[in-house]
Amino acid sequence: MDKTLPSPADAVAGIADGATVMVGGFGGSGAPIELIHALIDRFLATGSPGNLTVINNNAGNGQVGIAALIAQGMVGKIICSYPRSTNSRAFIEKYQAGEIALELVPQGTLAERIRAAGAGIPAFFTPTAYGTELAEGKQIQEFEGRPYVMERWLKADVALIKAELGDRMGNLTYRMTARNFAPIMAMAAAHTIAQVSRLVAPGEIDPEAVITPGIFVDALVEVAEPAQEEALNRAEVHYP
Amino acid sequence: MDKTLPSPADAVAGIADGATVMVGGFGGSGAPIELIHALIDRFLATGSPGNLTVINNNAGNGQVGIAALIAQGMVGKIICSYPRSTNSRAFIEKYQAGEIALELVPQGTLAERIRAAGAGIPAFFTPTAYGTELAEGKQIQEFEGRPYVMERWLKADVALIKAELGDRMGNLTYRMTARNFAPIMAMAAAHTIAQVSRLVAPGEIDPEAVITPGIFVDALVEVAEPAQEEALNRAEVHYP
Amino acid sequence: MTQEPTEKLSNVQIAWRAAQDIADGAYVNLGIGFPEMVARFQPEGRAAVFHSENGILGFGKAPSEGQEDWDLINAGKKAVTLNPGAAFFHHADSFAMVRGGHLDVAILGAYEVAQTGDLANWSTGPTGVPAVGGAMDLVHGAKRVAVITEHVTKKGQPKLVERCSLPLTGVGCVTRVYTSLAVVDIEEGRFVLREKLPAISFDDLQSLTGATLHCPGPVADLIVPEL
Amino acid sequence: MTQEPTEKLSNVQIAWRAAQDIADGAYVNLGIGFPEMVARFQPEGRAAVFHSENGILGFGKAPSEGQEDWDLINAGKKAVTLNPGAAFFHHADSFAMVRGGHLDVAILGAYEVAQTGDLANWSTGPTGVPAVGGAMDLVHGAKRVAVITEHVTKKGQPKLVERCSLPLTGVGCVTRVYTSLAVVDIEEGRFVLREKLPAISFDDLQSLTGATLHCPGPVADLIVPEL
Repeated sequence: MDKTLPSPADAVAGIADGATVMVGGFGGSGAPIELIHALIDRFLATGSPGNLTVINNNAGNGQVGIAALIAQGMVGKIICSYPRSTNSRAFIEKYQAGEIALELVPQGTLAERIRAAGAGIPAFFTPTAYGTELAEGKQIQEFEGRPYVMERWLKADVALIKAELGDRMGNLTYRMTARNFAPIMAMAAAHTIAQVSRLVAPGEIDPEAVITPGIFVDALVEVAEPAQEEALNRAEVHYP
Repeated sequence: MDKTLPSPADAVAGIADGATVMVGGFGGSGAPIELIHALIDRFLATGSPGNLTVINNNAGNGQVGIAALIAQGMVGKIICSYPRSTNSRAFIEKYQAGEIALELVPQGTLAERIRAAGAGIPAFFTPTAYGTELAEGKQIQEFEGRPYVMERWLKADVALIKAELGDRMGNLTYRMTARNFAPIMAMAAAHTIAQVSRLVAPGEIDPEAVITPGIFVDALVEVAEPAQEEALNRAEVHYP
Repeated sequence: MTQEPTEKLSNVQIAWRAAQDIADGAYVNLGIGFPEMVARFQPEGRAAVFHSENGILGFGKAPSEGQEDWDLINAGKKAVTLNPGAAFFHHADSFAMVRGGHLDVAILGAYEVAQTGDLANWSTGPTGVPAVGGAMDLVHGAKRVAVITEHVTKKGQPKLVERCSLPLTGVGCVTRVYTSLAVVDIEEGRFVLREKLPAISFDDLQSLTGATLHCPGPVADLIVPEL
Repeated sequence: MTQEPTEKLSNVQIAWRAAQDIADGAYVNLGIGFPEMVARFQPEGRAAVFHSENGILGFGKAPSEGQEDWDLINAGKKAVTLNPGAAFFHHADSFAMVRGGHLDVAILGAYEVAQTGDLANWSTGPTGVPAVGGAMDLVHGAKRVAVITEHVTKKGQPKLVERCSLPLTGVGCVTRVYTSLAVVDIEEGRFVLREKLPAISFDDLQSLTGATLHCPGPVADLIVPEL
């Protein structure tokens, strides 16, 4: 079994127009910059994929990664908890121009909906957002005298994630808070693509230390010394 | 912060009559034998705690651990997926005599109900058991054309678990398949007691390698060279 | 009822046949007992990754006697070893793999399989101590749920039936049945015969089956080596 | 409306006061921005364990400039360090801690707090780009949800009100409010005054508050050091 691919370009080659794409990362940590930029390269060369639905905690920062994807007009909809950041101009401009749709989801509900998709749970009840406008139109049910909101699983066609170590069977570890949404997105997407900072042989990752077992990963590509979104933005890098 | 206690006896001293107790372990691996036996010692000395509801995958094996707890008449009810084992005579005798109640739960539903309790999810939908007698009386709802069964969270007053490394803040690692239900039971119980094979200083467990963060653990006790249920049963040990 | 023919596949031979349909790299869960034998017969050049409910992906052969570590067991509580690239996880994550549809194949035993794909394999009725384990989860999780079984019971009763008489494990979940006499797919609520032992006639096979066997396509010979 | 008195607590002083109620060993989540200051004022001999939504328990002070590792950040996207005994976990596990009631205290900012415990702190209305983050989860998770806030808005409007006018973050969730003038508990649908600055009279405080302040017990002086 060998899930490795030679380059980010190969890894993202199959992502279709209109696809729902989960992208790992929270703030500047964990964003799979090279995979996202490979997707932009493909779009610039071929005009595809467009009209993507992107699922991430944020809506991009600065002018790299998801922000660059949005700036290119590749994103039709964002599902996130916090689209308003220090520099989320790319999103805000499109949003205010009515060129991008937004589904705002509380962060814990976003995480749990993604996890539910990966775990085969089509719906669950949460206290979060009860009585607020984010629960409008949703089924409410009481348990033990307390009201809860029914939330649905959130699936994706593709997940793009960044990991630290990976083996060709797809087992992954992460680096500190770069872990964030990646393990659950890997579970929830039909096709999970991981960029790993170092590819190792199966068995080199201690079975106790595997965070994402290979069953959740479909393709991986080594990107040694990957870019760090926060560092790029502090250097005011634009992509492309 | 120091959650360590000097002995298993101290750790289980507060468990009340009628308590619901989750017990880690699957088959012969992961059972917190010393904690369970401390509970039996207390019962033999004081007549308490009795009428316990025990949540475990199985219903005890041989004449140690949960089987010994049952044989002492300390258990009023078992919630488990698989009470029929090679040597589950202690349970079977009480069950057939009508002296112990059984709630049979599919294994994945049992795990998810426990996890839901730990995660603040009072109910969720699963395809498991739909159309079977184990779904009788439960709410059914269709999602995307497929029927699902609503299941409720499963909480406990106490969890007794066995871990490998632990620090005084309660961070835990496990040993191979002894992990099984322990991490989710630690989340689901109001009071989680862990026996650890080795107590280490905070910081000695790599933050990336912590499986159960200390927030889920209330008390821990070092039991160096703990007994292994399978090994005890192969040696036909009786407790007490 | 026709008597079962003396020529039939042994359990290991049924397991061998089932193993031939497992692709290289497939993620597979094998039920406790008889289905566990399937792991022994992976075709040359193919390596499946075996999942165990109690939190392992990538376990390997049984250790030699005396080498067991009882903290490294499978769902059947048997000692196992690890293959390179194995991983441990807790029970909720393990059943997320199952329920979430991440397994390619689950192979289970059966008391009865109905032409609708319903399976009964956990309870023989109201007497005795009930035990379900992970079977009800597995039938709703894997992309393909296969059953391996004798074609008839020890008393000669069909195990492939119109409607299960025993308590169900799952509804409409089984897609293929490997028996001691045949390979039968379940498609659109009916049994479709794919392979049968050359020594048994279609009519005899039908008479040992509790529901109509359909043959919309060719029926191949079920040929299994001596094992 | 009475003008706000010139004497009031600064934000750091409000944070200091809130920090005094955090027990040794408490698990605490501090909202982004102003609430983050609370961590600076842990009383001598007490050590809380700080949780961050993005998957850390036990983070410590900010690193010195130039020493930041941008893979080690908190929910406010600021670089942090780790204390001994820290742990990393993924986002679903992180919010299991929150929603599952495992945190002892969450301290959040507020636009408005109602006497019913309702909180509005995520949206100032239909204009602009909405963003909610983890606030709606935090208000339903922690055992104790406290708010730190100016007593009135910059325009002098009360922030402690009968009913919130802004979109809600949560219903009936806040149990204590630390303001620039007072410490107020929320009990049985009413504001209960516990402490106030000695320099302000009860009547003046009441006039700056949008709902009745009850005093079923003694009202202590709110005394905070210069910081």
